[in-house]
Amino acid sequence: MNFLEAAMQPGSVDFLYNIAIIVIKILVVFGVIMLHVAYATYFERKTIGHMQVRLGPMRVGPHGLLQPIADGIKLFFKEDIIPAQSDKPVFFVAPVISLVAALTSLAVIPFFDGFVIADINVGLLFVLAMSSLGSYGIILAGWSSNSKYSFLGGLRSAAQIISYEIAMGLSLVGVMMLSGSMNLTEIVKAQEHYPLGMFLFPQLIACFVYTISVIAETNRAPFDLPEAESELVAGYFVEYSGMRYGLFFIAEYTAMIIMASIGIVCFLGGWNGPFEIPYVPFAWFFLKLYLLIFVYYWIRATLPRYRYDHLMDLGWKVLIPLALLNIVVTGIVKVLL
Amino acid sequence: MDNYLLIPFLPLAAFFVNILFGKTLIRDKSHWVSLFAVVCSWVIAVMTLFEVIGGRTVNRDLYTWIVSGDFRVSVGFLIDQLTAVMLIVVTTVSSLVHIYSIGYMHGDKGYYRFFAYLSLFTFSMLMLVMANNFLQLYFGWEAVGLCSYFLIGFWYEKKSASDAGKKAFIVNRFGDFGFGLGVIMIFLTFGTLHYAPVFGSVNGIVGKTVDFLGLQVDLPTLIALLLFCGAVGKSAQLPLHVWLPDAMEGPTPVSALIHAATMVTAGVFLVARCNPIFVLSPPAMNVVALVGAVTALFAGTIALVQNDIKRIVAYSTVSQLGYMFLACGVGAFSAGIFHLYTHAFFKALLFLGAGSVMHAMAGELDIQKMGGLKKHMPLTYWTFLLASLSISGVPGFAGFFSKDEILWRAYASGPLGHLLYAIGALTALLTAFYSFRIIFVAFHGKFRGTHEQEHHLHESPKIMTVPLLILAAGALAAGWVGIPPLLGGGEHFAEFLAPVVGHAKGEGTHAEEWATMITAVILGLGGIAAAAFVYLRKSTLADTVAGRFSFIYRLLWNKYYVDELYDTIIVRPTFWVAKNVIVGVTDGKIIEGIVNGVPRFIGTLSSWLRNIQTGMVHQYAAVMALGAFVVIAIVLFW
Amino acid sequence: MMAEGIFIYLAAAIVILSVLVITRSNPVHSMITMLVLFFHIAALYVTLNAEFLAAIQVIVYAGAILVLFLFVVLLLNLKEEMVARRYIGPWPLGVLAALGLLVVIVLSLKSFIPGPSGVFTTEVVRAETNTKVLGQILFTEYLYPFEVVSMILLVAIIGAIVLAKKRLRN
Amino acid sequence: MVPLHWYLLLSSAVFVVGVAGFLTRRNIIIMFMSIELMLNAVNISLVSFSRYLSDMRGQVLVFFVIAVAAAEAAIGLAIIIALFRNKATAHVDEANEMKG
Repeated sequence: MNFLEAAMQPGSVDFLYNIAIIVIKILVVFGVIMLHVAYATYFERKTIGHMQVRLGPMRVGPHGLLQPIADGIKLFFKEDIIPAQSDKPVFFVAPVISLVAALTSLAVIPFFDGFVIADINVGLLFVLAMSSLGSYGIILAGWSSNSKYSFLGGLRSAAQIISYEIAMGLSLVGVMMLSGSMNLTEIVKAQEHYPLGMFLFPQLIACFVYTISVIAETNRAPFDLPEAESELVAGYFVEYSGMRYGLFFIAEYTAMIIMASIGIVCFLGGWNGPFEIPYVPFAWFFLKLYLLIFVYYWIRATLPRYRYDHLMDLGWKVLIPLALLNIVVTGIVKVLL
Repeated sequence: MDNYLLIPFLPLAAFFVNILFGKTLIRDKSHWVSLFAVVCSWVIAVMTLFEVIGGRTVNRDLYTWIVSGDFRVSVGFLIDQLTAVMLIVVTTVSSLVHIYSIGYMHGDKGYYRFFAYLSLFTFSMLMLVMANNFLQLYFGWEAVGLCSYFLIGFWYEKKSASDAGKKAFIVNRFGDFGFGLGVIMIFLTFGTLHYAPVFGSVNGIVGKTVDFLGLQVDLPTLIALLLFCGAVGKSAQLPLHVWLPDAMEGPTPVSALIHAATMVTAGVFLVARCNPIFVLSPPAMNVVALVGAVTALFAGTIALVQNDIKRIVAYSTVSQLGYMFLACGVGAFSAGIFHLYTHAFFKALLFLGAGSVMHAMAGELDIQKMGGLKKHMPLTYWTFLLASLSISGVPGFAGFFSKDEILWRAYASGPLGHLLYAIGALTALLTAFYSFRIIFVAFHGKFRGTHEQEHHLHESPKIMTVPLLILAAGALAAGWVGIPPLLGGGEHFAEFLAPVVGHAKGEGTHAEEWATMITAVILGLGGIAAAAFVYLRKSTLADTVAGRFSFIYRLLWNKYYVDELYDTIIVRPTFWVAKNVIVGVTDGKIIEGIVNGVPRFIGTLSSWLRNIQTGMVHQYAAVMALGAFVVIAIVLFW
Repeated sequence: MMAEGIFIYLAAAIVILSVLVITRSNPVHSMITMLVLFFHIAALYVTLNAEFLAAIQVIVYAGAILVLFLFVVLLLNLKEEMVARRYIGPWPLGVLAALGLLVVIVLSLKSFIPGPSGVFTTEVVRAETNTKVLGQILFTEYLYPFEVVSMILLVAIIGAIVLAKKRLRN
Repeated sequence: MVPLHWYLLLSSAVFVVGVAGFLTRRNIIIMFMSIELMLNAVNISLVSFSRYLSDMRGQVLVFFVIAVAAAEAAIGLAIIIALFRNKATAHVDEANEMKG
């Protein structure tokens, strides 16, 4: 039973109770994720700092632990500069679209058994739908700024996201075929019979395609061309400042967390682990999440940036065919076994 | 016996292999494919013959080919005594011609094509003789015609060759039109096209008449004559004989196979096959016999004066085919088939010998430019001589027995038969004369060609002479299966065919039989002697005679002006009508008037209508919306 | 009551948004309105138990088709568009035609007769999940049209490339 | 339960808005969007039929409509780009090359 239907049942005894539970869940998830986003930036700076034999932020608080909070306060109180000749309504709404698109996906992610805001049938499609909306924020931000750099950045970014979305969606089809469902909870449960409780091994190709597509989808290095500092200054949000800039930032890190979570749910066995950890049902999930986030940073610190045509070639000529191959192989194996 | 299906389909397979892969893959190895197929067919045909001799015949439908209302046709095979004989003739001659062609066609750029066509022809001819219904017969009939067309025009860059191909095709159309009508009449009359039910119920149509072109015509006569039309065309009888001499433009092995031994005898086969229909109609039989006799004499006279070696042999073929029809016309079908069978050997041999001569003479055809070839190419000479002896009816050779059989049966058939006998015997004289004219002019005496030609003279390679030797054996001995009782034989051939074609009627005394035989032999030997006298002793005599009787000589030299006659009464009027009526009036006035009038009308209309087409999308959309509005409104409120 | 309320909200929003889509002078604003409109239509599908289609509506319409539109709009010259006339000259006629169409369509709704009911009741669909049921029908009864649609998409891809490609030199 | 007629009324309203947009706007892109509006209007009625007649075929048709709409958008937008490249305008009333 989906969220809207639950809300639509008149005269239900549990109606208000349901609403209350849902609201509480939303608040909890939102709060936790926001905190994670804040400290993901800190984590990134520290990780990359150490990889580059630096210390990273050290001044604010012990080992710079309060740095994210300081950054947040700074962004919040910074002057909000709006370019002249910009399309103001679109300029205002663009970061919001980005953030909403990112945050909405949180609704369907099962952090542990039974804890999901909306346990809908088409969860995976929902996530794909929301991630495809991310391009609107980028493209509109780039266009409404009325600046050549941001416009080019926006176009590049949108083209990249649309291209890699296909590979990402196709890589998840194999998972759907194996689990026979698009509900994320059921996908996790379907993995229990597989080696290590994961789809990782039967869907190795898909996992590979997914990982690369996700990095491109979230505009992270080495696919961060839209924000290539050396070419486009900072890409689509070059004209943004203050909290609007902060919103884009939050959206990007939220998207990273979402994509990592989907990866965990679809390939790494979700909340299940080798053994049960009492009282902390989400422990395995978050452990895997940190691991994947670390991989993001690791890749960023290691690999140089792609050229744009190489990026497009990789997406269309390597990843999409690979994903299609994976679908065919999965189908054949499933029919044969 | 059960593998009889392989007989036609092996050559078909060879055709497909050669036509598909010949140009690129097989190239100069094409002959192996076709030769293998046809030799296998020959082996199976021989086995089949022995089984038929043992008394087993086959008549089986393979599958239903066409069903349309009452019209049902199967692909089926009938193997009886007649078919078995034809199978042997076709596969034997075809095999030998294949072998001969390896040498003769060596180095031709259409090598693979040639063998593909030979295979296709062999398939078609076998389908023709193995058919168990008229439509399949018709299929084979047209298919051999098509192959003949392909092969006459094999050297299609040569205008005369492609013209000859077209001529053969078109002339055959006249005959085939009649044949087609005959098949339709058979279906209308009997409701089926299978031989067995048609021939089984054939006695039921005696005395019936049918309205044909406003005349009340005797039904059996009509059907028989329509079928005979096809035979006349295919077997080059008067008046449709004109295509066969021209068909000599094709490669010589083709002339031997198609235009001497097999395809042209299809007409005789047809008449023999349909003998139950023919015997019902004495007028039709008389027509067959007279056409055959007149053709025999007519072609024989033409052959007397021609100088082109292949044309002489071609007219000889027409003449001999006339003999066969003569035999069929007097009811001696087995004699006709017997002559067909012996003729296949010696005529194929004559053609292949002529081909061998051409090979040595670098394509020269005029016998006046040859001479003295005997010492240069002894094998060719001796085999050619053997064939000529055979065709001249010298006792002991194959041709003697078959020709004697025909002449005797003709004589024995009645008063008309005496006339037919006279014509036949006269033709025998002519035959001997022109056959030995070739021998004496081309092989004896001094060489009259150019110096280069003389230098080039050589015996043909073994691959060509071996088939000549085999055929020579046939020309000598093939007739021994049909030695008449008079000479102590058992007439085995006629007895063998009797279940299919029956026995020839007519009677006569032994004395008469001796008389006819001796007369014919004397005439034949006389012809040889005359030829020897004229061309060996008194070489000026021929020119003297030609000068004395110059009118007749010119008449014969120009083949009785038949081609010119056709040109005047058919070709020119047709062209005139085409040019003045069809092109001038029908096409120029009526069709072009319509063709030009329609666009003019449309143009006027559209120049008015195109004002509607403004190019404005909104107007189009508005009209669509209006249309939707009107449709819904009509549905709602009407 | 709740269901009716939601429907009325969605319907009102859809109609108003669609009117906004066709009246904005700036095509980008039309796009954004359209985006919101698509979300409302997706929500409407959810209330009709068509979750799969709702997701497809967002993924394909909002995520692909509309982005394409947006691309094209951004590639065109918008400055001129902002100052140019929005409507054709005789626009009242167009509105009149549309209204006439509305009238006859609404009148025709009176004579609407529902066809026979099928087997896929809400309970069946809920037990099987919407996606599975749709997939079963799509890949059995409608397999051939499905393949045809894939061909159409292929042709569209090729056609779009051919049409939009810049002319090559020489 | 919302009556089926409400959905049909909504559908016809959206459809007519699409028609009006197509008939009145000059900008070819907006006209295209009007077409998409009409398609969506039809989709709404199809989905509601599917729901009210307990028959999945309506949804299958919507699936096909969406697929065809995607194809149509790709081709249509390519045509628009070609038009713009040649005429430097997005206004259809300035393009009447097809006038007879």
